[in-house]
Amino acid sequence: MPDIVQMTGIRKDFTGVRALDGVDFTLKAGEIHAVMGENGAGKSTLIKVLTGVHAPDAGRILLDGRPVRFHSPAGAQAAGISTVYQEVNLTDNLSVAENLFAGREPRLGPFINFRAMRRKAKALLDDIGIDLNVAAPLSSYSIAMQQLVAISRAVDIKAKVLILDEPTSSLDRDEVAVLLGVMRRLAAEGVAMVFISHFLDQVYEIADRMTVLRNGRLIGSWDTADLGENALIGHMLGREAAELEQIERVAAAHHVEDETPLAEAKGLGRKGSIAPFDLAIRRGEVVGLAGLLGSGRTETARLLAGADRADAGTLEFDGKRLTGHNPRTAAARGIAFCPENRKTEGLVGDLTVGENMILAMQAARGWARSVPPARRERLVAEFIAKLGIRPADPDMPVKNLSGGNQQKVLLARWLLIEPRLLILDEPTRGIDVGAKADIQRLVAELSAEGMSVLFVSAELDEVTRLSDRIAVLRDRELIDVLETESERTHERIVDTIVARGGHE
Amino acid sequence: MSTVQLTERPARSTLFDGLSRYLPISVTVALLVALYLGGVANYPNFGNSQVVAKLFIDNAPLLVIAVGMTFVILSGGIDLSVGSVMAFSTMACAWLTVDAGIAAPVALVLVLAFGTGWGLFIGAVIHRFEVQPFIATLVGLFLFRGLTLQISDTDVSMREIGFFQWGMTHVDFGNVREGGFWLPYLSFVAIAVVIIAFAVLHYTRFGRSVYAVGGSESSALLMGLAVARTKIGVYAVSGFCAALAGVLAAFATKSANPLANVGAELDAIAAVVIGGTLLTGGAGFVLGTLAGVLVWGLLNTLIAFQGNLSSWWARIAMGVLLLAFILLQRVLARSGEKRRA
Amino acid sequence: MSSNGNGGRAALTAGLARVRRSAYLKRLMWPLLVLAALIVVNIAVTGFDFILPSVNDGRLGGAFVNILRRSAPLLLIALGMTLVIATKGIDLSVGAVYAIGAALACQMIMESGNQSSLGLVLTAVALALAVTALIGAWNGVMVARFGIQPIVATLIFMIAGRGIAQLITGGQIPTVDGSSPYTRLGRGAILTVPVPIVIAVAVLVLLALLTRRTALGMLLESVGGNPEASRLAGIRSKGITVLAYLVCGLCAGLAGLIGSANLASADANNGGLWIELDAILAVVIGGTSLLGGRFFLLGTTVGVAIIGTLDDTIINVGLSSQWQFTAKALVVFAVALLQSARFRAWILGPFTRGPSAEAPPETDEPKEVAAP
Amino acid sequence: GGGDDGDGGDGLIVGFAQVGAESAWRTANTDSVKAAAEADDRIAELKFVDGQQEQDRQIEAVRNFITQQVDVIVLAPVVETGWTDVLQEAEDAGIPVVLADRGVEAADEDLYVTRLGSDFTEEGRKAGQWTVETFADDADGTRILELQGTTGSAPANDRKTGFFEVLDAEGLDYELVDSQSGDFTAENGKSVMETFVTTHGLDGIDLLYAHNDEMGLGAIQAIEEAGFEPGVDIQIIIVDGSAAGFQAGVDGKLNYIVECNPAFGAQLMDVVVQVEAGESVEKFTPVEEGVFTADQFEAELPNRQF
Ligand SMILES: Nc1ncnc2c1ncn2[C@@H]1O[C@H](COP(=O)(O)OP(=O)(O)OP(=O)(O)O)[C@@H](O)[C@H]1O
Ligand SMILES: Nc1ncnc2c1ncn2[C@@H]1O[C@H](COP(=O)(O)OP(=O)(O)OP(=O)(O)O)[C@@H](O)[C@H]1O
Ligand SMILES: [Mg+2]
Ligand SMILES: [Mg+2]
Repeated sequence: MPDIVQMTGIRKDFTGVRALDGVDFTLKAGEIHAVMGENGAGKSTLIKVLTGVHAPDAGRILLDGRPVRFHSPAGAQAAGISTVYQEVNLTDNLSVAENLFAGREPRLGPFINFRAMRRKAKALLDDIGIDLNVAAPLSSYSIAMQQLVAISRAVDIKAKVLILDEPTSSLDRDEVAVLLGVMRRLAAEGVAMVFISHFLDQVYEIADRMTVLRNGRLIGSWDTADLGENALIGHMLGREAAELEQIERVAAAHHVEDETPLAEAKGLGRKGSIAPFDLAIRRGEVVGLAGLLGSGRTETARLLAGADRADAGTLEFDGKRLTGHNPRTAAARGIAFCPENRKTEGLVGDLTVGENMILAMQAARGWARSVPPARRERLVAEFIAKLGIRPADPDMPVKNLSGGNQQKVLLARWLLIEPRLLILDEPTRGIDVGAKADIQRLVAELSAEGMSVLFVSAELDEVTRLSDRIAVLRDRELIDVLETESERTHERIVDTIVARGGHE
Repeated sequence: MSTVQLTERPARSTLFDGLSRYLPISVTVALLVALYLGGVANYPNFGNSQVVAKLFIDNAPLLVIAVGMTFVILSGGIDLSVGSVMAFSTMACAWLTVDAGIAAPVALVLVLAFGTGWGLFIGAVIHRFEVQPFIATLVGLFLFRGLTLQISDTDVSMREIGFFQWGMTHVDFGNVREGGFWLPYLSFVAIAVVIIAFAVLHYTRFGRSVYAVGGSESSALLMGLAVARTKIGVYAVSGFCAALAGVLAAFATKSANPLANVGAELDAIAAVVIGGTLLTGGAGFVLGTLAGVLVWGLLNTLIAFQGNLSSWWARIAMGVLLLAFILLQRVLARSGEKRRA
Repeated sequence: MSSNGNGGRAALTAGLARVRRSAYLKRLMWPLLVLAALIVVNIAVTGFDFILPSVNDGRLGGAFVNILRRSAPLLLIALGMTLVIATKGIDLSVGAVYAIGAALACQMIMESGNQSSLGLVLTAVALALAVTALIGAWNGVMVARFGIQPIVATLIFMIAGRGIAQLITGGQIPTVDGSSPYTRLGRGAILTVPVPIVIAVAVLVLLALLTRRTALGMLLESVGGNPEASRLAGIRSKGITVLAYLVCGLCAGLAGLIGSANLASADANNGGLWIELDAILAVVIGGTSLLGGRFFLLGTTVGVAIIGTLDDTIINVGLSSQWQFTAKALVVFAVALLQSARFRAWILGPFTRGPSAEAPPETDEPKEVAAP
Repeated sequence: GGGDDGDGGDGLIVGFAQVGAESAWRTANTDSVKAAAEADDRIAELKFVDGQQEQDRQIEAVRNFITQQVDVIVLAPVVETGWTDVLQEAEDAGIPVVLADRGVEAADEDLYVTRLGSDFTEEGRKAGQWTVETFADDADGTRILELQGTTGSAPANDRKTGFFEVLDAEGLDYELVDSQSGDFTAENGKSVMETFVTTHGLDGIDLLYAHNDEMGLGAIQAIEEAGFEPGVDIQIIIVDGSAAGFQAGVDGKLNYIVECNPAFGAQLMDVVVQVEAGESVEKFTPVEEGVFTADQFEAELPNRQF
């Protein structure tokens, strides 16, 4: 097979960080090539260098054997490289259809033909298997849907190279299946693809070859068939495979002794986002929320966290009914909330890692009582170490961190205040295997120490493994709570959801 | 083909999807009408159709710069140079025709080209060197006021140039003395600018990328849109509009005054924002800007008809009316959103 | 990755912090360079007397000291504006609030019988400051509570404010006796240092301490950088926003007092006219982005010094009034371009080797008063 | 005529498009006009609009008066040019226009009935005349500092022109050491003067010519604070003549005042009534304005109204 893309000796420095150091990368026609590595290994940077977002500090890029140097993604796109970047990069003030066709709208003379555009958008989404109102603003859909829209856009550009940087991070099984189907079809049509994902099963299912990066350096490239899972993890993390044994086994075996609920929602609901529901979370218990995309998990979490105002029902915490529940009072009572969209709702990009971590604690103390510098430095250093945040520099603006490390900073912010109820909405999204295991272990440990956790994840495995009880949602309604161990299985959850379906 | 069909209802109900973003502007228009009716009820002669026509005569240049400003603000920028560029353009018309003796149509083209060129230049500086728009265009505000004063520090008359008679030539609608009204050609130019701007913003690729860039510049870049062209383009549009407004002012008064239009950029920004466009970019309508300019003009007309306010009470009244308007707009739009939620 | 010992890491961190702090100085370098250039031009034209302070009447004088003294009101306003801009806001009403503060105090003192009574002056000053703080808070409430865009919210007082000031003075220009203690606010000296300079520096230090020794600065930057994230982190973002506007109003009022005390009169119509533009300009020259987030009080101070010196330079160099605007435009343009890393790279591009003509984006912006 | 279409009973409805409220002089002028209209039985209502120093707003105001069908329009134009169309509209609507204070370009002379006001060039000439007389024997040449009004404004331009016209015509040996705009405000007057003092020093400077009171008063403070004696170390001329200006004169801090009289309200109302009645009036009626030397300040001070 001919090489479509050939990158040699790529180096990229950011202030204080060498993100890529002499990396070689080759993409062959028609192959699906996975780029693997820990958070911050340099995967996204490699993509951005290839597509002209960043200029490389050294190295050559050949496209179809000819040297190229793009100055913007538009240039790369024109040359046949279509990309879905890691964070959803669409403009949510425009409609779905406009986002799909921005820059290449069907036109009538100088004017955009909106009717044709909507029709084409509909057809495109249909083809991929998504049913949306294409005239609605993109902002009215969940992140997962937005991600699918971004993918559809990239696919429709009909490029010879398609790059997908963690496209599946917020998708659940069905959606992933849809995506992988599309990828296979494109591969058959001869499109070369770069696929970045932290889900090893997906990678093994779809990729022909793998390239592993670590710390900005190339570790090697292998055919998928030649590289076992443990060996891959070993290459990624640079640790011995034996060390990693326990990663899959998380200590979920603990018992909830205290039966009195720490938090109890009764008929809590909000018009237009989630139907009134009852849910109790006991001390030291991990409650998982399972459901399909858009089923209302986020909304449930937000209501409990006080991020949104409920318009029905009551919420009791520690036996007391909460009135005027909002993020501030919630934090004061020990309810912590890591929102699902870290870029827009979680982090303050311009502030440093340390400042972002200290934010909730400082908010609770009020502005006048600043956290003493010594204590602050100690805490920040402690959590940077504990969560393995890299680079371990508390003074780095958080926006310069890789996605996974940003997630850890957000988590650290809330762990710092030692909450009693920790609400995690997709905390493991975009996190590498090692870190994911770290976070899962952390959740297990925290709950063993008596902290209650509400855990939302698109990965059913993760939810079933960690949770003591699982609330199942569908169509913005809480339809069941699975209590016993035997109930908390993958199949049972799927059955519950399907059983309530009926129509479709 | 996949077998699963993924579906999701948008968070907002579909019936209103298309309409929801028109809510702020509908509220603005409704309040505008209410304001007008209030004037009619309270002041004799306010119902005279010329009162409405007058809004399009006296505010024609403001309307034009506000339209240009709408492009810039929608893209997430701001242009403080418009007032000075406008004054400079009027002065340049006078200078080219009266002093340099260049044929008026040629002068007009030169002035418009210069305004556009300035916009291109400052847009390029903003984009290429990542200079904050506020400061880059503030340079324009100072620079063109200075250049205007250097051309002439007194007012200059252009009445001898026959060409400039064109702008105030009337078209009468009905008998002006009996309830009809008249509009000069320059009002039609302003209205045409609004219509063209509307078409460009909503129905062309350039227009949509203005919204996209305003929504998120980095996303637009990563989506492969022509961000540079768009960002530079909006300043060119604004520069053109400012120059055109200057030309309209030349038509309107057939004179140039070095101190004209001081603070016009703020009037324009105010009109745009009152019209519901978000200063952060990405959301708003050029028709909202039209409404904003009309609100601005109508408030001034109301105060003029009241006629017994001292200078300071007139200012206070303007502030209070504006406040009431904005609060109402805000409250109505909010409760409208809630009702639909 | 974890090979670094703990001690090594601490040293590394400290080293990085030092690098960052000097990076901040580097950001300040360009505005400082322009300031220095302006001063050199003045010295070249008028001799070293320009920079050397002289003492007369027990008060420091001399051209440069005079510039600083005259810039004090602008500095006060620009400092308040810095905080507002840090919250992603803007305050257009400061000029009008300046006029209201000045009008209130002067009118009250003028109308009373005994202008030299210290009690009266203090009451007038307190009243004026209270009213201007209230106006600032009102602006803040409009922005934070009613969600009105800052530019419109403050536009209301920009329009109405001068009307209120004129209402207070009846359209006249109230004058205060030169003997009244009030005028000391503008003309007096403490240990030979002119009072306006003392006040402005005191406010600068106070705000720097207030924002950097407490958590206020960080919370402000957080609210400005990402309001929604700040809300979810439990920050009272509304309260903080209101506070920023309140301080801004207070600063504008104080500036009005100093300005009017200097003249012993209050001009409701022209006092502080267009000062909002100069203030915003100073803030931006000083490196604070209008998009909110990081703010730099020291940078603002340098910006004010540039603007103040510029006005004098035009006169000293002997340019006519017509040149005032043009010269200002050119200097501001120079500062803006020099501050742009991209521009510097573009200009210096041909002189530097290496493949990367593109400068790394200026991403790290450490805060100015780093906690030790 | 006779107010037949007015609805305010038997008096006239007059629309007054004022420049703005930019100075104490202007406010005094507005007050004078309003008070005169109030006191005058022949005037039913005075509609007042503040143009905030912008021609656009004034044009708008005049159009509004036309729509409101007032009997007479009084316009104090902020600039001279650019009034043709709107004045024509007034004429078409049959509403007579009286100019107050400033004038419009000569070509529009047919479009207004009469003008009542000051002559800024003449004021400049008066100041120039005094300068020529005072410094005629100055052997080493007269060194002059000038504080101009707002750059580009009519009073600033005309007061400058008139002043130097006389100086040149009379052949005075003078040097204009520096001339900067103080924007008609005390604040800028003071700060520009401070800079003058540090740049040029005051030794050897003979005269300061300030285009209005406020700038002059600001400059006086700057001179005092620099340790000089205004009126003695440097002679000072101001234009306008407010009470504060005269007070400074009484205190010996300035030497010559050229009056620019804002209090022509009563005179204006007479003209308005005459015009409405169709009586013939002079095309230009100057407002009575004096000049005052040091020995007259004390006596004149009590007469000052603003
Ligand atoms: N704009 C930037 N400025 C400074 N440093 C950056 C920037 N972008 C990335 N980095 C740094 O470069 C390194 C590589 O980041 P990159 O985003 O490529 O990681 P990644 O492999 O995609 O990780 P993840 O799996 O978490 O997405 C990280 O240390 C990151 O902090
Ligand atoms: N802040 C919000 N404002 C309005 N609508 C929202 C908001 N957040 C989510 N929604 C909408 O509410 C619906 C429920 O989405 P939600 O995010 O709760 O689902 P989810 O089960 O958490 O799915 P996901 O996998 O996307 O996290 C979606 O249609 C989503 O678009
Ligand atoms: Mg990445
Ligand atoms: Mg969710």
